[in-house]
Order: sequence, then C-alpha cells, then structure tokens
Amino acid sequence: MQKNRLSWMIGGPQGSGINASAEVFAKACSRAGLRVYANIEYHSNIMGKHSFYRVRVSDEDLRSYQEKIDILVALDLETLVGDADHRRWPTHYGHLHEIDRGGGVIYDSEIGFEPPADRSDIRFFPVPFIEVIRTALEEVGKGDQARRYEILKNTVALGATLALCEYPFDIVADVILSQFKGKRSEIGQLNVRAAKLAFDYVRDHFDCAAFPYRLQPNPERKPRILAKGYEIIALAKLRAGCAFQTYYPISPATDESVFLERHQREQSLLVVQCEDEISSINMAVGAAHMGVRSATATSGPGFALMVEGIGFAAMTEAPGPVITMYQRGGPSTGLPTRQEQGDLRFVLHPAQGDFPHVVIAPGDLRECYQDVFSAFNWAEQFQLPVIVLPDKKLAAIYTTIDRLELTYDKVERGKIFTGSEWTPYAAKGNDLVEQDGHLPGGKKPGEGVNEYLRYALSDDGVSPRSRPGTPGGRFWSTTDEHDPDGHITEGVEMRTAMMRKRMGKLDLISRTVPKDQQYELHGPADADLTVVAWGSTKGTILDAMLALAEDGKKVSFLQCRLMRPFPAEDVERILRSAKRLVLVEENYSGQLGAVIAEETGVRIEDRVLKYDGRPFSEDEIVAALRERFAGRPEPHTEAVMTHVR
Amino acid sequence: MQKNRLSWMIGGPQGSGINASAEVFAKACSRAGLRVYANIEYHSNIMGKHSFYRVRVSDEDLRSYQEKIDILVALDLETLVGDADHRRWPTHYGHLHEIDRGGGVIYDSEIGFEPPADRSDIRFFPVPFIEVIRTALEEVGKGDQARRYEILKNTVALGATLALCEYPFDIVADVILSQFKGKRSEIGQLNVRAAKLAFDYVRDHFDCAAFPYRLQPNPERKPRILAKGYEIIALAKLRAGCAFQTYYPISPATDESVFLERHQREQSLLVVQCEDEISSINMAVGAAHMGVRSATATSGPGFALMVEGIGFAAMTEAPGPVITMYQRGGPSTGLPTRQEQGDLRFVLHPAQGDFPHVVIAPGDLRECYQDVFSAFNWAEQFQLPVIVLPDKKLAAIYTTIDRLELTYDKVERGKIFTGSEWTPYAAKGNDLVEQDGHLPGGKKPGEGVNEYLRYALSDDGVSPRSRPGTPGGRFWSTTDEHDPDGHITEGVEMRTAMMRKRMGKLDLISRTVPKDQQYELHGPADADLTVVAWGSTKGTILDAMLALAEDGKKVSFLQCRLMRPFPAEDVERILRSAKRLVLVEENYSGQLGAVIAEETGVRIEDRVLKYDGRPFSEDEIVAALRERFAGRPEPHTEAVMTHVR
Amino acid sequence: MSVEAPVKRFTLKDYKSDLHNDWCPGCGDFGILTGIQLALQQMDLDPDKVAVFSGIGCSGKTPHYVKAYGFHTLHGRVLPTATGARLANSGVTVIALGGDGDGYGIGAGYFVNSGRRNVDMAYLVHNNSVYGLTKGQASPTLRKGKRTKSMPEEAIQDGINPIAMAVAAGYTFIARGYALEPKHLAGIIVKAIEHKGAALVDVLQTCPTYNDLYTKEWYDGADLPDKRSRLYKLDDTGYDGVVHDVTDEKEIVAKKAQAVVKSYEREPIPIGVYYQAELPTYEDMLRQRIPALDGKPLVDIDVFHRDVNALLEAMR
Amino acid sequence: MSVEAPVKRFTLKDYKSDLHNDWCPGCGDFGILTGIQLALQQMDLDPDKVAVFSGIGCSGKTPHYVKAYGFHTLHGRVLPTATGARLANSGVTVIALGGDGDGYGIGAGYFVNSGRRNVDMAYLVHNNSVYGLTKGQASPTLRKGKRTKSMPEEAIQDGINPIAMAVAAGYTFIARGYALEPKHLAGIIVKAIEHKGAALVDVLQTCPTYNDLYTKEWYDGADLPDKRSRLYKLDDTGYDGVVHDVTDEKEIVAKKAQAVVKSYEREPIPIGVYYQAELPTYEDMLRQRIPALDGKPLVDIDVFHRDVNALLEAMR
Ligand SMILES: Cc1ncc(C[n+]2csc(CCOP(=O)(O)OP(=O)(O)O)c2C)c(N)n1
Ligand SMILES: Cc1ncc(C[n+]2csc(CCOP(=O)(O)OP(=O)(O)O)c2C)c(N)n1
Ligand code: SF4
Ligand code: SF4
Ligand SMILES: [Mg+2]
Ligand SMILES: [Mg+2]
Repeated sequence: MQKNRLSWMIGGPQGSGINASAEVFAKACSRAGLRVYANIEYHSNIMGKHSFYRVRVSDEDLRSYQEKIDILVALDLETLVGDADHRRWPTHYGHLHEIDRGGGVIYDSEIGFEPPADRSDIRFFPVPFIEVIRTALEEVGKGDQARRYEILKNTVALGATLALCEYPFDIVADVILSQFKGKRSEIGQLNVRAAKLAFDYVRDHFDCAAFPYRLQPNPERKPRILAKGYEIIALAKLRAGCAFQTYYPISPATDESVFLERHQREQSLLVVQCEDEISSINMAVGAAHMGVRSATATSGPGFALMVEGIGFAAMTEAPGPVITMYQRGGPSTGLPTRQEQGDLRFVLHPAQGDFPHVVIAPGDLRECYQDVFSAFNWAEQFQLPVIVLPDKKLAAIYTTIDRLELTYDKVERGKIFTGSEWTPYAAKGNDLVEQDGHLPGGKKPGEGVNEYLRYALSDDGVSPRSRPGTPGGRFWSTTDEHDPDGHITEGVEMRTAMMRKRMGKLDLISRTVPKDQQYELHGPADADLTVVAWGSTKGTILDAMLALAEDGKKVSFLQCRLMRPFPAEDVERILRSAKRLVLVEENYSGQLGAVIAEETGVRIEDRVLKYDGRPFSEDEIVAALRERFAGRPEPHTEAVMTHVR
Repeated sequence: MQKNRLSWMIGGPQGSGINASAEVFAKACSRAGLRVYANIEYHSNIMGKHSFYRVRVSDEDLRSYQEKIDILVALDLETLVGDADHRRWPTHYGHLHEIDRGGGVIYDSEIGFEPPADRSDIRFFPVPFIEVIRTALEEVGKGDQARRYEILKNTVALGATLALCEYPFDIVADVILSQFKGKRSEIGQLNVRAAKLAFDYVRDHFDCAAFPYRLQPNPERKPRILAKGYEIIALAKLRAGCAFQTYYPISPATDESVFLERHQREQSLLVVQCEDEISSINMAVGAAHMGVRSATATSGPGFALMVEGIGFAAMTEAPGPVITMYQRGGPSTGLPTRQEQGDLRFVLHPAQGDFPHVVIAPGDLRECYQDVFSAFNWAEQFQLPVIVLPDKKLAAIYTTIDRLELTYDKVERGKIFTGSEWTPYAAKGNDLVEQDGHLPGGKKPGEGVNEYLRYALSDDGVSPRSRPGTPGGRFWSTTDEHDPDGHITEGVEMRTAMMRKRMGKLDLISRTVPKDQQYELHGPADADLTVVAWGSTKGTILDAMLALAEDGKKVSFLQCRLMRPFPAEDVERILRSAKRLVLVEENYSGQLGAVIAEETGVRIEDRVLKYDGRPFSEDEIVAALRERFAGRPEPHTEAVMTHVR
Repeated sequence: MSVEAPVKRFTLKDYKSDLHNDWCPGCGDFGILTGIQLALQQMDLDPDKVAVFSGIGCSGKTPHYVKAYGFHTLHGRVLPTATGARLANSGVTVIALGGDGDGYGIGAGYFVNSGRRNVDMAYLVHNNSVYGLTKGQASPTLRKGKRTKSMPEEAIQDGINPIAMAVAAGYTFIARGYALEPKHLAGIIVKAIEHKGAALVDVLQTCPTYNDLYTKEWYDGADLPDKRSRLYKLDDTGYDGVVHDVTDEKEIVAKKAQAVVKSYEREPIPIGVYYQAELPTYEDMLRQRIPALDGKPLVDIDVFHRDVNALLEAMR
Repeated sequence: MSVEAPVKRFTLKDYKSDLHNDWCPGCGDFGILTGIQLALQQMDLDPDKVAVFSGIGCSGKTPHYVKAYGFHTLHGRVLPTATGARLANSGVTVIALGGDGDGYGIGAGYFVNSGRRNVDMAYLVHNNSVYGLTKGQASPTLRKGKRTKSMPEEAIQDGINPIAMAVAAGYTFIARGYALEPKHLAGIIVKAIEHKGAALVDVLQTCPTYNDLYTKEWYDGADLPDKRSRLYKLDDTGYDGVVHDVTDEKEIVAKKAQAVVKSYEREPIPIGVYYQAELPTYEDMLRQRIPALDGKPLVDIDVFHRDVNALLEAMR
C-alpha cells in the first residue's frame, strides 16, 4: 500500500479540459497539506492534439516528475496507444506502457479500448463518462444535452480518481465551487455533481480498497501556496514596483502578461499589448528612461526582435527594462509549447558590439521570485537591461512552495539626480581631461561644476540618472557614441573612456550581487561526482541526488545562476577541485558547458543532454548518474540522452 | 632621400572632396606599378566634420598604414590642430604632430595657420588654393565663380603633392580625365588645369628638390588592380552566380549593394532595396528556397533585425542566403563609419536555439573574394545561411592586389532533386522507423519509395533540395519542427532525429572546407611568440612581423578564419605548442579569445586590444610586440592599447 | 450550338494534402482553405506550379493542407518571403496568406511596403479579430471598446481599417471575402490571382473558439429583428471599383476615395472587390531595368561565371 | 481696452542648445528645428518639461539642437520609444520626430499602429524623399519613376501617401508643413501639440545635397511659367478638416474621405491641417482602466511593495 505518494496523469485532446481536472486535483491535494508537482505537455494547437498533465503528490517536497505513472486517466484512445495508427511518422506511443505495475487506468468506456493481454499487471477501470454526465444533467433537467457538456468529462475523471484513492470528496468539492463564483455558481454545482456521480460509480463498481494507492490529508500543515512559475514572476514584478509592462503574445510568456493585465486595475500597473516585440522592447526602454520600473516578457522568437532594443538600452544606460525571457523549443518557431534550455548563448551576446547587461537563470520558483525582484534593483543600480531566463517548464509547472517571504524585498534605486544637489565634480567628465593635465578649449578644471551631466565619467561606471521633467536635470541621450552630456562624439579618447565606463559596470555587478545568488554548490563537499547544470533542471537533479544518496553515492551539484557577469573564478575553483564532472542540460550543444569552457578553460566532456522538447524526468537523471557510477560510459565520453526508444 | 616610400594624408571637412583627391592619387601611383594602401577615416555626417584619407605608397607590397605622415595636405585648420578649441571635449588634436621629421605640410594659405616654432623639423608649403582655382577658372571665363568651385581644392592639393614628390604629372592627368567621360569631360579638363596650376605653383615657389621624398613609376609592372574590399566582394558575388541581392542602406555595407545595383542591367542581377533589414533577409530566404543564389549585405544594427531570418533559413534548410556582415563600431548605433571587430560573438549565436550556420572572417581582399565565392557553394551544399564577416576597414581600404585569379571559381550546387530520379530510399525518412524495426501504422518498409521528401533523413544531414516548380518535387516547409515531408511534428523521435540531421552538418562542413581556408599559421615554425588574430588585422600583423624579423625576432601568426564550425583541434594543437601567445583584436572584450577558450580550453591572457573605432597601425602592433620581447608587460597580464595619449 | 467548358486537368482533390487538419471544429479557416482550393481548381493551375506562403498562427497552417509547394514561414514575414520567392521565379503562382495579427500587426510594415511595391501576387488575410493560436488576445482589427471572451478588458486601441490602409499603401487590387461563403470567396481569389499586381483579399473569418462577437450567427444577423445578413455583395449593388482608364489620375483618385468611403461602412459590411487598377507591376519595371528578365524567370537565367573583365579593367 | 499678451517665461534662446550643428548648409532641417523652437516658445513650455525623441538619420540629430530632454533613439523605433515615455510620464510634453525613411519605411509598422493607439503626442516627419544620412537612396515617399542625383536607377516602387496612410491608421490630427516656412510650420506644430491624441505632421523638407528634384526652387515654382509656388495653404481656401461632432460617425468618415482626396492633390500641394478629430485618447481609456492614473502620471504613483495578499490567498 502506497500512501500519499502518487503519480497521476490525465491525457486527452487539447481543449478537452484536462488542465481544469489536473489543477483542481492538485489544489485539492495542496490545500490538504500535501506537496504537489504538476506539469503539462501540449501541442502548439488549440483543439484536438494530444496533451497530458501529470500530477505528482507526496508528503515530502517534490521538485520533479517521474516517468512511471500510478494512475492514468484517458479521455481518448490516443492517450493509451499513441498515434502510430494515423500519423505517417508517429508522434508518440501512448502512455499505457508508462503505467507502473500495480497501477491502474481509468478510461472512458466509449473510446473503444480493449485492455491488452500483456498488461495484466495493471488494473483497468472503464467508466461510462457520458452516462455519468447525462445523469448529472438529468438532475437539472438537461438530460438531453450530454454531448454539449462533454467538457464535464474532466470532472468525471477527477471524481473517478478520488474514489480510487479514497480521498475525501469534500475538499475537491470546495475547490471546484471556489472556482465558479457569482452567476457561474450553477455550473460549479453541476461540476460537483458530475464528479460525485463518478466518485460513486467507481466506488460502487470497483474494488477500490484493493487498489494499492491511497491519498489522505496531511495534518501537519505549513502556510504554502500552489503556484505556477509565471505567477510567481508576476508577483515579483508587482512587489518590486514594476509600473509598466509591455508584451506581444507568445508561448510560453503570454501567461505572465495576461496575469498582470488581469490585475492592472487594482495594482495600478500599466500593461500594454504591443504590435510586436520591437515595439514592446522600445516602449519599455522609453518608459525606463522616464524613471518607472519597466519590463517585458517574451520567448525566443520574440527576443529575436528585441536584440536591437537591448543594445539601445545598454548604450543609453537606461535603467532597465527587465526582460523575462522564457525559453522554449527552438530553433526558429521550433516547438512553441515545449521545453528547452536553448537560448543561453543567444541572450549572452544578443546584439552588435560589446556592452554590459545582466543575465540570470533562476532554478526554481523561489529563485524566480528573488531574481526577478533583484533584476529591477540591478536595472536601476547599474543602468542597464537585465534578462531573467526561465523556461517553459518553470513557467508552467504547478507546484507547492512555502509561502513567499515577502520580507525579501529591499528596493534599491541606484544613484538619482534629484535637482537639490549637483553631480559631484569627480563624476563630471572633465576628469578625463584632468588626468593628463590637458585642458582643451582653454577650460579650467572645475568649470561647469554646477551642471548636471547624465553620462558623467564616474569611478564605478554609474552616473546619477535624472528623471525627465526634473528641473535642472535636462540631458541628451543617443545610441551613437557620446560625450558626458549625451551628445554624439567620435573622438578616440571619449570613446575609449565611455567603453570603459560602460563595461566597467560588469565588475561592479560581480562585486554587488550576493555570491549565493550567483551560483550554489549543493550536496556533500567530498562528492565523488559533481553535476553541473543550470535553470529548471535544478529540482530534478536535487531529487535524483536523494535517490543516489540512498544508493550510498556521494553526488554534488554546482548550479550556475548568474550567467553575466559570470562568476568565473569561483566556478573554476569548484570545477578544478571536483573529482568527476557531468554536465546536464536540456539542449543539443551543451550551452552552459561552452560558457564554462570560455570563462574558466574547463571543458566538461561527460555530458547528459536532452533536446526533444521535454524536461528530464527524475528517472532519467538517476539512470544517467547510476551509469556513471557503474563505470558506463567511460569518463569523458559524450552521452546524449533522449526519450528516443 | 626616400624613394617610392611615402605616407601621404589629406584632411579636411567631410564633403570637401578629399576622397576624390586621395583616390586619384592612389590610382595614379598604382597604374604606374607602385603598390598602394589607402584608408579613410570620416564621421557619420554628410558635410563639415573632419575626415582624412591616408595613402601609403611603396615598391613593396603594403598591407597596413603607418602613424607617421610624410606629407600632410590640410584643407582646413582643424586638420592641423584639431578641434579642442571649439569642442567641449575634443575629438582629436589634429595631424600636425603626426608628421615625421623631414616631412612637409601643404596647406591652404587662407586658413589662418601659423607654423608653430616647435615643428622646425618639418617644412611648410602654403598654397593659395582659391587663387589657383580662380586662375584655372579664368582660362574658361569663369574667374568670378571661384567660391562655387571650392570642390576643386582637392585637385589643387593633388597637384601640389605631385610637384613636391616630382611625380610625372601626365599619369595623374590621365586618371582624372578617365573619370570624367562624356558631357562631364569639360569638368575633367578643368580639374586637370587646376591640378597643373598647383603643380606649377609649388614647383615654382618651393625648393622641391630639397624635399626628401620622391615618387616615380615602377617599371616592373604586374597585372594588378586597385580596389576596395566591397568591390572585391561584389565581384565575388557576380562571379559566383548570385542572382538576387537585397539590401537596406547602412554604413559600411551600402557601397557593396550600390555597386551591384549600378551593374544590374548588364549583369542580370536583381538588386532590391527593401523597407528594412527584416524584409531584406526574408526576401533573400524566399529567393534562396526558389533555387537562385541569393544574398544580402548589412552591418551590426541591420543584422540585429536579421537574426530571426537566420533561424528561419537554418530551420527550413534554405540553400542560403549569403550574408556579408560588415562590422563597424558598436554597440547599438555606435560609431557608424568606424572600425571594430565587435560582432563575432553576436553572429556566432544569432538566434534562439541550436542550429547550424557558417561564419567565416576573411583577412584581406583576396580572402574576401575566396570566402564570398565559397559562401555561395556552402550555402547550397549544406543548405544553410552563410555569414561572411568583413569590417569597415576591409570594406573601405583601397589597395593594390594582384589581378584576381578568376579560375578559382568552381561552382558547387549540392544535392538537387531533378525529377528524373527519386530520392534514394535510404534518404527517405523511413529509416528512422526501420532502425528499430518498428513499423507504425502497419506500413511496410520501402513503401512510398517513389516519393520525394524534402527533409529526408539522409546520412550526412543534407537532403536533395527541389526547386519549386519542378514536377514531382513538391514539398512543404515550416519553421516549426517537422517531419521529412516538411509537416509540423512535435514527436520526440522525429525531433531528435531532425536536430541531429541539422546539427550534423557542422561536421560535414569541417571535413569539406579546405584546411587552409579554416586557419593559417604564418611565419616561422620555431617562433618565440605567436600572435593570434582574425579578420582585417591580418595585413597589419604581417607587416609588423617583417619589422620584428628585422630586429631578429621570430614571430608567428595564427590567423583564425572559419569561425563556425571552428577548427578547434588544429587550433588547440598550434596554441599548445606555441612558446608565448599574444591575442590581437580590435574590440573591447577579446572576442576571438573567448571563442578560442570555449573551443579549445586555452585562455590567452596577454592581449593587445583596441576599441576606439580605428584600426591598428603597423606601428602600434610593432610597438606592442617589441614590448613583449623587452619583457614588458609580464606575460599573462592584460595590455589594452588605444590611441589615447 | 453549345460551348463546351474546357476539360480541366485537375480535380479539387488534387489540391488537398492528406494531412490531418487540427483547426478547431467549425473554424472559419476551413472555408478559406476550401476557397483557395476551389480557386486553384477553377483556374486549373498545376499544383507543381503553385507556391503557398503563410505566416504563423492558426491561419499559418493553411499551406500544409494545400497540395502545392508550401512555405510556413515566420510570424509577420510572409510578404517579404513570398516577394523574394516570386521575384526569383515568376513561373510559379505565389499566394501569400496569414492572420490579421500576422499581417496588420507585427507585419504592418511589410503590409504597407508591399502595397507600394506592387509585386504580382495575391495576399489573403484571415481576419478573425483575434490572435487565435496564442489564445484569443485582441488582434489589430478588433475595434476600440470591444471585448471577446478571452480578453480581461476591452480593447483600448482602435481597430485597423485594412481596406483603407491597402488603398493608401498602393495595392492595386483590394477585396473582401467571407470565410463561410467559400464559393464567393473563390471567385474573389481567382480575380486576385489573375490580377497583375499586389492583390489584397481581407477575409472575414469566424473563430468559434475565441471570438464570440463576430460569430456565424452574428454575420447571419440571427440577432437582428429582420434576421438580415450583416454582409452584402458589392456586385449586387452595381458598385464598380475598377479603374477603367489607368492613365487618368483623376479616376484613380476617385476610385480610391470611393473604396475608402465604402470601407467605413460597418453594418451591413460590403464584400467583393473594392478597388482595382492594372498599373505597371514591380516586375514590369524590373524587366525594363534588367533586359534578361524579359520572358524568363530569374531562376532560369544563367548567371554563373559572369564576365567581369570590364569591371576589372576599370579598377586598373 | 486692449488685451495684453501674457508675459512669456522663456525666450527662443532657451530652446537652443549650444552644440555645433553639422547639417549641410541650406538643409531644410534647419527650418524644422526653428519651427519646433518657435512652437515651444509660443506655447511657453518649460524646457525641463519637454522631451524630444528622434530616430536615426540626418533628421535624427534634431533633439541634440533643442534645449529640452533629448532622446536620439534607433532607426525606425522613435514612436514606440516615445510612446513608452509618454505613457510613463504624462507630465512631460512628448514630441517624436524622424526621417521619412525612418517613419514610413523601416518604421511603417509603428507608424500604422501608433495611429490606432492614439497616444497624446506629436510626431513630425522630415519628408525629404531621400535617405539623407546614408547618402541619398530613395526614401518611401519618392514616387515611381523618379530619380534623384545619387540614385543609379529610377525608383521602381510607388511612393507612399503619408496623409492617406495616417487617415487609415487612425491618427486624429493630420497636417502637412513645409520646412522653409518655419513660422507657418510652428503654427501647425503648436496645434499638433495642443491636440489631444496622436498628431502627425508631415513636413516637406528640402535636402540640397541629395534631392535635386524637390528643391527650394521647385517648391517656389521657379521653373513654372507663372513662377507660382507649388504649395498653397489649406487655410487660405476655406478647407475645414476638423470634425465638429465627434459622435457623428458620418461626419468622421466624410472628413476622412475629404482628407484622402486632398492628399492626392499633387501640384500645387496643400499644406496645413488635413484632418482633426478629438476622440478619446489611449490615456483617456487607460484612466478608465487604472483609476490611480487619474490626475497623476504613472511615474508618480507609489507602486513599491504592493499588497499582493489577496493574490497569494487565491493561490492557496
Ligand atoms: C515574433 C513572434 N512573436 C510572437 C509569436 C507568437 N504567435 C504565434 S501565432 C500569433 C498570433 C496569431 O494571430 P493571427 O496572426 O491573427 O493568426 P490566427 O491564429 O488568428 O490565425 C502569435 C503572436 C511568434 N510566433 N513570433
Ligand atoms: C536598423 C538600421 N538600419 C539602417 C541604418 C542606417 N541608416 C542610418 S540613417 C538611415 C536613413 C535615413 O533616412 P531618413 O530616415 O529619411 O532620414 P534623413 O537622413 O533623410 O533625415 C539609415 C538607413 C540604421 N541606423 N539602423
Ligand atoms: S482558435 Fe479560432 S482561428 Fe484558431 S483554429 Fe480555433 S477556431 Fe480557428
Ligand atoms: S544630406 Fe540632406 S537631409 Fe542630410 S543634412 Fe545634408 S541636406 Fe540635410
Ligand atoms: Mg487572427
Ligand atoms: Mg529622409
């Protein structure tokens, strides 16, 4: 009997409501003190293509998904057997083979599925979905409309599941009702009834007690929330005082902006849907220059249109914007709704010439919050664009986290010219001239002290910024190379000084960002093997490490987070003292590996790479690491892993 | 007496015709068998800002400029003393201090220049420019229009120069006349007269024989041409069969397209001026897919708009386009008319995701020709976009080269589906399925053999392409991930196979491109110091090596040329066997250094970098290398060089 | 004596690919797809001599369902890509298409500049007033104050008027069709393809999934007291959008003004040809500039190893 | 009793920066610069409360010569940038400007979409029919068949009609000025700034260096038999472009049509206000959506440490 450890999956055509089903289930578990990790896979399609949602539940913290399913709910046949029968080249082979022995499959008895002989190790629970819906509708006098209410199938699926695990029905009922408020409450009631009828049907028709999985509320309850990554990022933007967000719809970034849009009224946040991403980035740059905290969100194809604007922001030392750049499967349009860590190299050198910017890649939801919040501080402290680099997986996973410590919330706005004081002389720009005693145009040192210079050559590269409209704070600004007063120059001395001013900020950033936000070495100091990775694989690797620890294997994990400026020295030290290195990335070329080689000279030859558009499962990482301990493959040979059978 | 070795410069306001003067001078020397190396510096401005043109002449091959000037021709005061008197932060300090001892300055006596006491080591030749012009005009009855003909000043400057070096006037007269044909021949005559009058004036008023520089025709004449980089690139495009060129005006790339535009009639080349660079790249991709050799040309800011299209071309395996991407001073708008090698990192990862493309950086005009020609072959052989990476310096230098060997001209069009044969079965895509014996949808192996598949999974990653319009060659194509028939798929197996197909081309390219086009080690095998560099610094480094050889120092030079795929193994071997490494680049961050570290693990700490928008002079490289031999700076400390005094 | 219709070489089936279609049930795109296939069949065009280009969106999937050369390009870039293709091979009939977001939003710059370029090709915009594939945000044709079911707030930008824009941009053929009348639409598409020059067909398209304002019922006028369709055919009213004397600038301006005024009619909405003028195309101009192009597609001209001796000579 | 003009706080000099100007002698941009400075002075605007945004080109250098907050942005991106700025701080008067290549070519998508957005700001286009800073290629306003001295061949694309485009795009103020009549231009600019909404001023600008077709002499009609100017003022003809009842859709359409027809008049060319309608701006709509914006620029609203407890609660 497996208690409070369940790997559940619902599959069906895109648009059939599996999301609702899975998310209500997740919420019902989370509210009852269980930990949840849920993730969805779907096509870039509105209706009809196969999609599925996994919900993993446990008493313990969960940070990844497992391949084996305990309960599969199938709304259609394809979910079970795949599409090899109707696609020239099959897309998948269904999930039947993924069900763990002892597990079960709940399916719509209408779909024409015959349990195969070779899976006698699992149980089959056919449920007459439409009959259940019809019964629920009959109660409200709509018994003849069952086909119009097919969407209720997902509620039926949910009810059936709960019966099988003997989970208290009331919790779910509450969650459902809380989602249908006001004039929609009638529909809520209908959903609850359908779920309950399914619940009863399964309880009455099958021997649930004999089914080996059991879920029940966890009495020890902490203040937790159940959230998706994009929601956490949106929260961070709200808390950090972002006043201006632009966007152009694109998977998987849109959700963040739509979330903010929904709350713009009460949160006084301006969200502008632009005509494209070029407009998005430039509007955000314009707004940043005016002194508001501004942001935009996009993914690869949109970012490809923003690169010009990144250079613009960096060159004019705009205090922002913050760009949340959600990676998805590439290249080009690629796999719009799938996972990849494929844009690191692109965002590190996103435009012509050398200029400073910050790139940080959070590894989990908590880091998403922290990094996005920090990003607004850095944008203003260092006056440059900041890119936060989540991915489809982080955006879409739906997981319990401890309630955010909203105390981690220090706002830093950097140097600001207020009009009451003048720019300190040392930051005036004349220092360039004083250094070698050369006084052009017969000017005396100190001349023009009482004058504000937006691009004064300060020691640390950051000059006080002025908010347009401020008396005496007038300035010019140009994307051409410029003087301290922001006028175009092509002079050799000024050019050199300005390049140093701008690029010098990278050192300042390295010194300012807390080390533990730059990278983190997880696990034992005397590990026999060190995994090197970044971003959303963090949770999966941590989970895998637990499994390896149970094997008695010592594994550590170097998580790289601040990608620009890169903490090269520290990372090199850690790498050089590691016994054995394995690079884990969700892309073809090992992009972090390349960055590490460039920054530290250390080349990690042993690589576990995946680029099929799906995140690693815990099992895949565990298997890959076990292989290493078993001496396969030889150290320093490349092992590319994928889902391919 | 210095014979046939001259460093000449003309300076004046932008728009005053210094180009014409310098280029006629260069041509007159080149036609007489001398070698010429000329380069221009000018502002991003149409009229008025200071610009200057250097012409270096010799009997020997010339590949760089020197800082010291033998003869300076000044059309205005600023050319001599700079703009410190009228700019808040001076742009430059004039060229007077750059004149070598024993040299001379020819200047317009009207500009109010007083020879300074501290330059008694040079000679001053004031010439009444306007008077000379008036005299010439008087001969044609226009004596009262001298101010309208100020542009003739540049011809006066030329005539004065020739007198000083005692160069045969006739050669120059011929060159001038050859440039004013047809109804403009009258103006040509006028120019010749003005030049001749200036020639006579100088001969009559100054002791030219005492002036220590002498130029005279070189009897040993080879078939040479005098050309700019963009012209050579345009020639390569014409010879390679480029049929379709798109562009949007941008310095320093426009000249190439305008050159082609001028010849489109007789060369049957379609040149389209687009509404922006997004349009340019996409039109070129569309044309490439139709089977013509297509190309576009731009620089950093334009390329920032093309990145989306690069991914498009790579993902759809378009047989092109070829992009000549002329680097200029960045970031952002930066220094539009100045030099920088600042875009290497950008073009290496120019869009989201992992995809294959080729990047090659020619080092001189001959390599420009070869690389651009090859680029069209590679685009079609490997079906991907190819970026050729010259820079402002290569585009604009005006130099003698041996007449191009137009025999280097092999056209390779790669695999083409002609309709007479079918795609070989092995390349059909079904192999994926056969490999593991799995036959989806009950299909038998071999089924559908007589069918063309555009994205068949071939061994080397290249599938025969078909030209739309070809009977039986119909195909689909999408920027989404796709099947062999070009329809969208999100299946794990196909995705993985397609990524491998595309990325596998990089290996094929490494094997196909001749080694000597990938990199070259110049100089002695037992060198004590190895310079590592790329692109247009090549000539300067080679010239500096000659100087060092005269010192008895053994210097070699590793020129990196193919940047993607990078010849990592060979380069690593060379670097690891070098005694001492010095990186030379014209950018802030040492971009090639970073690529080398990434690809080989070798970090070159000793760096000579320059990022003020001007190319290295021979002197700068010589000085930097001499310093190294003198033990300064310590090996492995960073030495950043710039023009800053 | 009766005139026999010429025998067609191709049937409708010859223009249908066998790919499973994944649009939502009832999507207006099905009608547009049928319209295209009907038009190709009516014109009896060889599928091997037709290339269909699309942008990204639900509409962007159309080429995959047509049996012809098919290019599913980038969001907003279908016009430049198709233009490049057409200029490279004028032997192929080029049809470009895409969503209203694709064409009038992110692609607005190319929409405008393609008008003044007047390359000979047809461009169909699937105008459903939403961004379909990204789940129903307002597209540029949604008018100020309107709100579809997936929008959190009303639209606060004004909707674009594609017909008036096309007039100003210089399209030489401008029409509007309706997705759920594929036969009428096919007639328009035939005219657009036959027209020499840049032809815009704005197609009103229902999106049953996200657009709950402009539904089939709405177009049908099911909610109106007299249940009269909200569409009417320009052909039925004697409206004449064609410029008959293209050398007469006055007539051109008058017909343009007429089309602009027509384009602001809201209910009922006119469908049919708003404006047409057979002016010299980009290709016509090119043929003057590049003699070799006369009668030959660019792709068929042999341009390898061009003779550049004269150029080299000038560089001596 | 005579009404005294109010005393102005600022003189023309207060709007002039002391930077050396590097336009070519005689460039029409000087006139536009003067027009802007005159307008600011006439309106007595505090230079610290004005921000001038430009694209890239010769015209793009303008902000450097105006004493006010000045932003010299990217080629073709001035409208989005200025829009972002204006939305962030409505306390500052925002003027956007740029070249005709900048605005109608590479920026065409933003030109169109800014019209329908109707943000309250003035946009001036320096229309010289060439790409000045890149040495005289044809800009999008150069008409088919025309050729300036720096072009190797005639233009083969049609010229854009900016006025008609602006009408279709939804600009609520549309005017045309002439660079060499800075006072008349200043009057238009004042109206454009005072207008609530997106205001386009297309300014005919001479480029003595590259445009040898549309020179001062040409505009002056020096080559015409009667030496009559090729420009005339709409004001002088009783033309009325203003929509007086903005709730009357018919009047709006009629005035739009009138402007479109006017915009096709070629010689002489009308200058002045073609069209104006005070419709709700983007900001008006925003204030309805975001109550805190009423009476306060976004930048002044305190949004740090927002209360998100309700959101967190919903995530339980
Ligand atoms: C550069 C870029 N930005 C955003 C997207 C995401 N995207 C895909 S389809 C689409 C909009 C589709 O709307 P529309 O063009 O109206 O087509 P429809 O789906 O309605 O047919 C968007 C924004 C993208 N693919 N590329
Ligand atoms: C993305 C990009 N492409 C090209 C350029 C090069 N460029 C600079 S100015 C200019 C055109 C200027 O023409 P216009 O906008 O008409 O302004 P004008 O100089 O005539 O005032 C171009 C193409 C650029 N800066 N950025
Ligand atoms: S979302 Fe709308 S446009 Fe897209 S397929 Fe569905 S119904 Fe059609
Ligand atoms: S090139 Fe033309 S637009 Fe530019 S500054 Fe000179 S005259 Fe003015
Ligand atoms: Mg749409
Ligand atoms: Mg212009």
